[in-house]
Amino acid sequence: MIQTKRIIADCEIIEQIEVAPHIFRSVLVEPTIAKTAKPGQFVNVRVCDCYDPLLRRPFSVHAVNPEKGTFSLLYDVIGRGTKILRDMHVGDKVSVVGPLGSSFDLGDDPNAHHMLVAGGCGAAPIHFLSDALCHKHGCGNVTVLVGAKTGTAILCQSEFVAHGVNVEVATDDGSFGFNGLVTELLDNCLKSTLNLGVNTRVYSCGPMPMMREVARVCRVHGVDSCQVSLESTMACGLGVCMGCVTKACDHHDESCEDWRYSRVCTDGPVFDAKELVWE
Amino acid sequence: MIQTKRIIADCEIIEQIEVAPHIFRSVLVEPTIAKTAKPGQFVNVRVCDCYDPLLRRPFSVHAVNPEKGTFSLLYDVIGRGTKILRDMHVGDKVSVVGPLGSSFDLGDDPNAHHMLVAGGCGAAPIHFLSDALCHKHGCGNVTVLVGAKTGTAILCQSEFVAHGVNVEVATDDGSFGFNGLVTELLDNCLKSTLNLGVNTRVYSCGPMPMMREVARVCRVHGVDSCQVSLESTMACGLGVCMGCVTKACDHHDESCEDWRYSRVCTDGPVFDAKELVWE
Amino acid sequence: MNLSVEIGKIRMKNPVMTASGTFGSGQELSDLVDLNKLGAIVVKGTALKPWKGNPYPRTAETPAGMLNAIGLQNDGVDDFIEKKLPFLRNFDTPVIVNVVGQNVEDYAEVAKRLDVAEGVSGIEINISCPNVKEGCMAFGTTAKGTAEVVSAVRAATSLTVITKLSPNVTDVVEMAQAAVDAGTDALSLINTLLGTAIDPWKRKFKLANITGGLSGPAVKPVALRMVWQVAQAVDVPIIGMGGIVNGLDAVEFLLAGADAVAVGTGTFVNPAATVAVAEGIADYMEKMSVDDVRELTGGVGS
Amino acid sequence: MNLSVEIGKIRMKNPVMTASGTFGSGQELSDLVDLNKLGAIVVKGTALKPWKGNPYPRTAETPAGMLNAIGLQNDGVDDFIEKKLPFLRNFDTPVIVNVVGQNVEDYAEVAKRLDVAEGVSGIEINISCPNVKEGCMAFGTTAKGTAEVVSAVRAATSLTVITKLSPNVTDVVEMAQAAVDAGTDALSLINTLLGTAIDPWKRKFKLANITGGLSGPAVKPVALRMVWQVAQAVDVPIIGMGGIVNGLDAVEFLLAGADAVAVGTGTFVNPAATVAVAEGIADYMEKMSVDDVRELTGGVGS
Ligand SMILES: Cc1cc2nc3c(=O)[nH]c(=O)nc-3n(C[C@H](O)[C@H](O)[C@H](O)COP(=O)(O)OP(=O)(O)OC[C@H]3O[C@@H](n4cnc5c(N)ncnc54)[C@H](O)[C@@H]3O)c2cc1C
Ligand SMILES: Cc1cc2nc3c(=O)[nH]c(=O)nc-3n(C[C@H](O)[C@H](O)[C@H](O)COP(=O)(O)OP(=O)(O)OC[C@H]3O[C@@H](n4cnc5c(N)ncnc54)[C@H](O)[C@@H]3O)c2cc1C
Ligand SMILES: Cc1cc2nc3c(=O)[nH]c(=O)nc-3n(C[C@H](O)[C@H](O)[C@H](O)COP(=O)(O)O)c2cc1C
Ligand SMILES: Cc1cc2nc3c(=O)[nH]c(=O)nc-3n(C[C@H](O)[C@H](O)[C@H](O)COP(=O)(O)O)c2cc1C
Ligand code: FES
Ligand code: FES
Repeated sequence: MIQTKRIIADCEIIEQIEVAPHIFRSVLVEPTIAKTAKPGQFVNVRVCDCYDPLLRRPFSVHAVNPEKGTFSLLYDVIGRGTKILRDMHVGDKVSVVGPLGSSFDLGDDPNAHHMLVAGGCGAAPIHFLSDALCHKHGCGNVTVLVGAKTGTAILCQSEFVAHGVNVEVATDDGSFGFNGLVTELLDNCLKSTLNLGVNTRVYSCGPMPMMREVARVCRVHGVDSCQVSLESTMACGLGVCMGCVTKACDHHDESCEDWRYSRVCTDGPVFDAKELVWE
Repeated sequence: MIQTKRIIADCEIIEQIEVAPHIFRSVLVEPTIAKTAKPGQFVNVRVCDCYDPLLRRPFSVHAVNPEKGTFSLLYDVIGRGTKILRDMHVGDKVSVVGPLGSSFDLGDDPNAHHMLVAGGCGAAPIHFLSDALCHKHGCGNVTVLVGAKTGTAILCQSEFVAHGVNVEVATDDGSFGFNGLVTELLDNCLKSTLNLGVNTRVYSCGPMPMMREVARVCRVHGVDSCQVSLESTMACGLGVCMGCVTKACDHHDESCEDWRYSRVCTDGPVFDAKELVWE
Repeated sequence: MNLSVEIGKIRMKNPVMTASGTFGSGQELSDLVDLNKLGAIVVKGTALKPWKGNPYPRTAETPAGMLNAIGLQNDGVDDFIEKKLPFLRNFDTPVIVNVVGQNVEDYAEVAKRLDVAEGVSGIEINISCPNVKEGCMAFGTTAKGTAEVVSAVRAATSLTVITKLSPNVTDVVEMAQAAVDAGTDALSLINTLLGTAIDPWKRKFKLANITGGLSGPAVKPVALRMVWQVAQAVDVPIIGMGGIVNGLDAVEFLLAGADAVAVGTGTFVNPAATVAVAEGIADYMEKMSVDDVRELTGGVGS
Repeated sequence: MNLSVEIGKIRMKNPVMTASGTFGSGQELSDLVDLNKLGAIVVKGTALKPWKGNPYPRTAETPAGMLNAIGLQNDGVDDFIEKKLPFLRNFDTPVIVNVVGQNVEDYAEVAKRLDVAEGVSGIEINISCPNVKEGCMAFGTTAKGTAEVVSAVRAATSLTVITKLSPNVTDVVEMAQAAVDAGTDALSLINTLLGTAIDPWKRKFKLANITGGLSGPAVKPVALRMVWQVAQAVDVPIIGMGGIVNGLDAVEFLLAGADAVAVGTGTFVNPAATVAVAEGIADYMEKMSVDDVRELTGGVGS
């Protein structure tokens, strides 16, 4: 039921950088998490030693360095919690619970092609995933499609290039890369790979509308493996409060009558797109 | 009614020092407060930009530097608010309201002798007061009696010596200076000065039991001017909530029947000992 | 952009008032707050004769809130009219007096005296003070008690009458309905939630009065829920309060159904909170291109 | 040092239990919390048949608190007995099942089935869930409704019966008395305070259910007051909860009159809060040289 052993730890912050406008990366020290976290999993961070804000804030594991015993977060400063995290000083400590939740299934077919779709801060876990896929299957089989509203908001592009994977960029305003939605890019790419009869696996993280479209496109193209990483408002992040639910289906028929509320924090955040009820 | 014009300001912290075990001094930038604050007045500090802790914390003005436009606080880290203040970094800003409350009356008799009694962190305002008295009447007429549980807890002694005032120290455990209560020191000193027929004015700040004793000793010796600076739990610090009250008396007869609840934050914190109902 | 609203016969230039007991009688904060920028000034609880109030300690901080058991210390209505009211006449901001009493007659008599005092626009009936043994709280927890006091005050004055509801009840709508039926012009809510705090080391209650009233951001969700419930049920104007510190807090109350708001504990956090809240509302309206604040009232969807 | 207490027939090695709905059915947190170190495990609300629960969003953070409108999603009592209970039998910690129903018969039937299930020590009657339309909450806000449910459950089981009180009432003591008269062995309080929250930008309620239950440190002063009031009035054991995160919070409840405490939202702040609270109580007792935790109960002075 619980895939990875979860721990509670006070982690020292050893790096704080603004990587894009109001997008920050924090590097934390936690050897166990650095070793055991899998792509798609997240940590739950307590940003202050007080009761306001009260609840922890969930962030995907963005990168790990098992040798150094560190892992990093990549986050958008949208509210009070992320603001407090951003304003912390190197050397400060934060309480972290993790690694939490399900992870991406990397598959075992050495010839499969892996298509990763990242929207906005969805790049955070996709970065970790791309790294892992490279190691397991070789970077040649990995393509990352990165989307954002505008060029300055495109995240991790240089890192992906550094990994050596194929990277394509799409921006809503056309200021950088393909002028349009990253899901249109996906549609095109799938056409080509599938025409070549390549077993293609899709992985995605980003805003809900984007992932809904990713799921649709995959359905249309008959992609068998489409995994999405969901977000939801979480109270516990531990699987006990039932607050973070999304509608899920055990069998894979489109119009799922007997759906049930499934927990994003423990049954997810990574789900097989076919197991979700997309409304 | 309001002696000094009060302001609300975000003040930069330019110095953080531990001057004694768990006793810290913070130096803040605020030209107006540095210029207008009078000895005995206090400021109300918001230690976090959140709602927990919710209320501001009152601290006496410990020293001012009108030239530099700075003022300082001297505080004992006893709970959450003072802990947060202590942990702030130089360069951080805190919201301050002040200067607040009444101040010590320095008197006008050039020949008067001024006896200052400080207990524990009561040294904070007494330090500012001693400085002011020196400037107005000359340090020769000023004696500061500093008391604490033990030697390491004696505050500001070197500063007082630097001012050039007469300093005497008392510790409960006799580890430094007179072995006993600072109020016993006061008793002795008063005997001598009064015998010499010197007009003696007493000023005091410290724990309630100490100030009660100071008031009693002054009554016994018939000291005419005995001013005490009280503490109380404050919600607003502005004179509107009526939370910080102490029993006060308009006339000066011992058994005050028609006492009323008076506000420590605006009618005080400095009171004429004779106007208070000591229980 | 229109920020002005009307509560009964009272016209306010913006929907932000001071919450009774957190702004004294106005003068105390006049150096930090421009009283002309307030929608209305609600002065602290005023009785027929002076009240000494409760023993100290009277306040205790709690997570995102505070407890108070002031016990309505006040110098009485005559002192208010003679000594406090004249200063308030210097501002073009309506003055509302929060009235307390130990029995129905007291409430009526205070209302009568305020009715003829120049410079008072309204009366807020406080039947929900949890820190006074006699009367007061008792009235606010039954529909019958509420109706009695409201009718008596209604009969005693032609000023705008606002009834302030207690949150310490099973059904706040029942109390609201009773007040409306008894002739109140408007409702204000919430007063404080009855609570207590203990010092584990001293093994003593933190308040000399043992219990006190909880206020501040901690109570906002309860206040917002009650304002929404009452707004669904009655047609008189509603003044919402409970944990408002900034403009967005106030907007939440307006959207829930309030016509105006009051800032209480927020003033302790930021002495200029009342004005900041008014500016914050205008700010929000600009961003959302709303040009009449009254459009916000009840505008929440699900 | 003795930390053990008794609630009805249930003997607990320390006074700290989990608050229903914040600890799942125990297994979910067994990797982070040593279940053997808990005084008792109170599992989440369980009904006769499975409940789907409310739509998402179900939670919203508030100052020092949170709102929840889970709607008691659960797989029903039979599923609990078959699939969840066996795991809990591996620990020597009493199991208490929180029971919910839409009518009196449901409550009684669930109690009957738990009565014969090996490994259940007690039943906590939840008549105060503010997030379910039918039944439930309704019962907890009247003495009559409370008595009905309690008597029915009492008649259906010989297990220790705990009645969980709602704070959303004018007089919690009246409800407590009714539960005691109807035969409850113990009382637990408080459940959540009914509240709501609005997103001013989206102009929508933050919860799909519109209202939800407020919990966490924000409600502690209200919870503490109610525990104190009830402790003055009744003689059965009291389980205090509402905002407990650390040992000192728990000590406040014990001093106010509670015999045991429960940790709910605190587990979300610190997944190991329950154990930390138990250790914190022992810590406090050592510092204050108290050698029996039962000496703390009701030990507050004024
Ligand atoms: C499993 C998971 C992984 C995540 N990974 C990342 C990540 O790698 N990088 C990143 O930047 N963010 C990530 N998020 C989102 C992140 O948790 C929120 O942005 C963060 O909690 C906001 O906290 P805050 O206090 O700054 O904002 P708040 O002040 O709490 O909220 C600000 C605004 O954002 C909205 N909001 C808050 N939390 C969420 C949420 N979980 N989903 C949608 N809207 C929300 C609020 O309703 C409010 O309108 C993840 C969320 C989940 C559930
Ligand atoms: C006018 C005035 C001037 C002051 N000047 C100074 C000063 O110069 N230096 C200094 O160190 N302190 C001073 N104090 C006291 C100071 O305000 C408190 O120590 C501080 O607010 C504690 O905050 P905290 O959050 O750290 O402690 P909290 O966590 O709030 O409380 C910790 C413990 O201290 C007790 N406590 C809190 N506030 C007070 C208080 N005001 N009086 C007595 N007990 C209290 C609490 O009951 C609790 O037991 C002054 C107080 C007043 C009213
Ligand atoms: C210190 C204090 C004193 C108060 N005095 C009164 C009063 O005299 N009359 C009254 O009706 N309400 C009184 N209240 C309640 C407030 O007016 C307000 O209803 C309550 O505090 C909730 O609003 P808030 O959370 O913004 O403070 C008082 C509140 C506080 C904190
Ligand atoms: C997410 C959540 C779910 C809850 N579910 C239940 C429940 O199923 N049954 C119940 O009696 N109380 C339930 N409660 C109430 C808690 O058991 C507890 O009474 C309340 O939260 C106050 O305690 P706390 O402040 O420590 O959380 C729930 C509370 C929360 C936060
Ligand atoms: S956040 Fe509590 S179950 Fe998922
Ligand atoms: S602290 Fe509010 S009047 Fe003094």
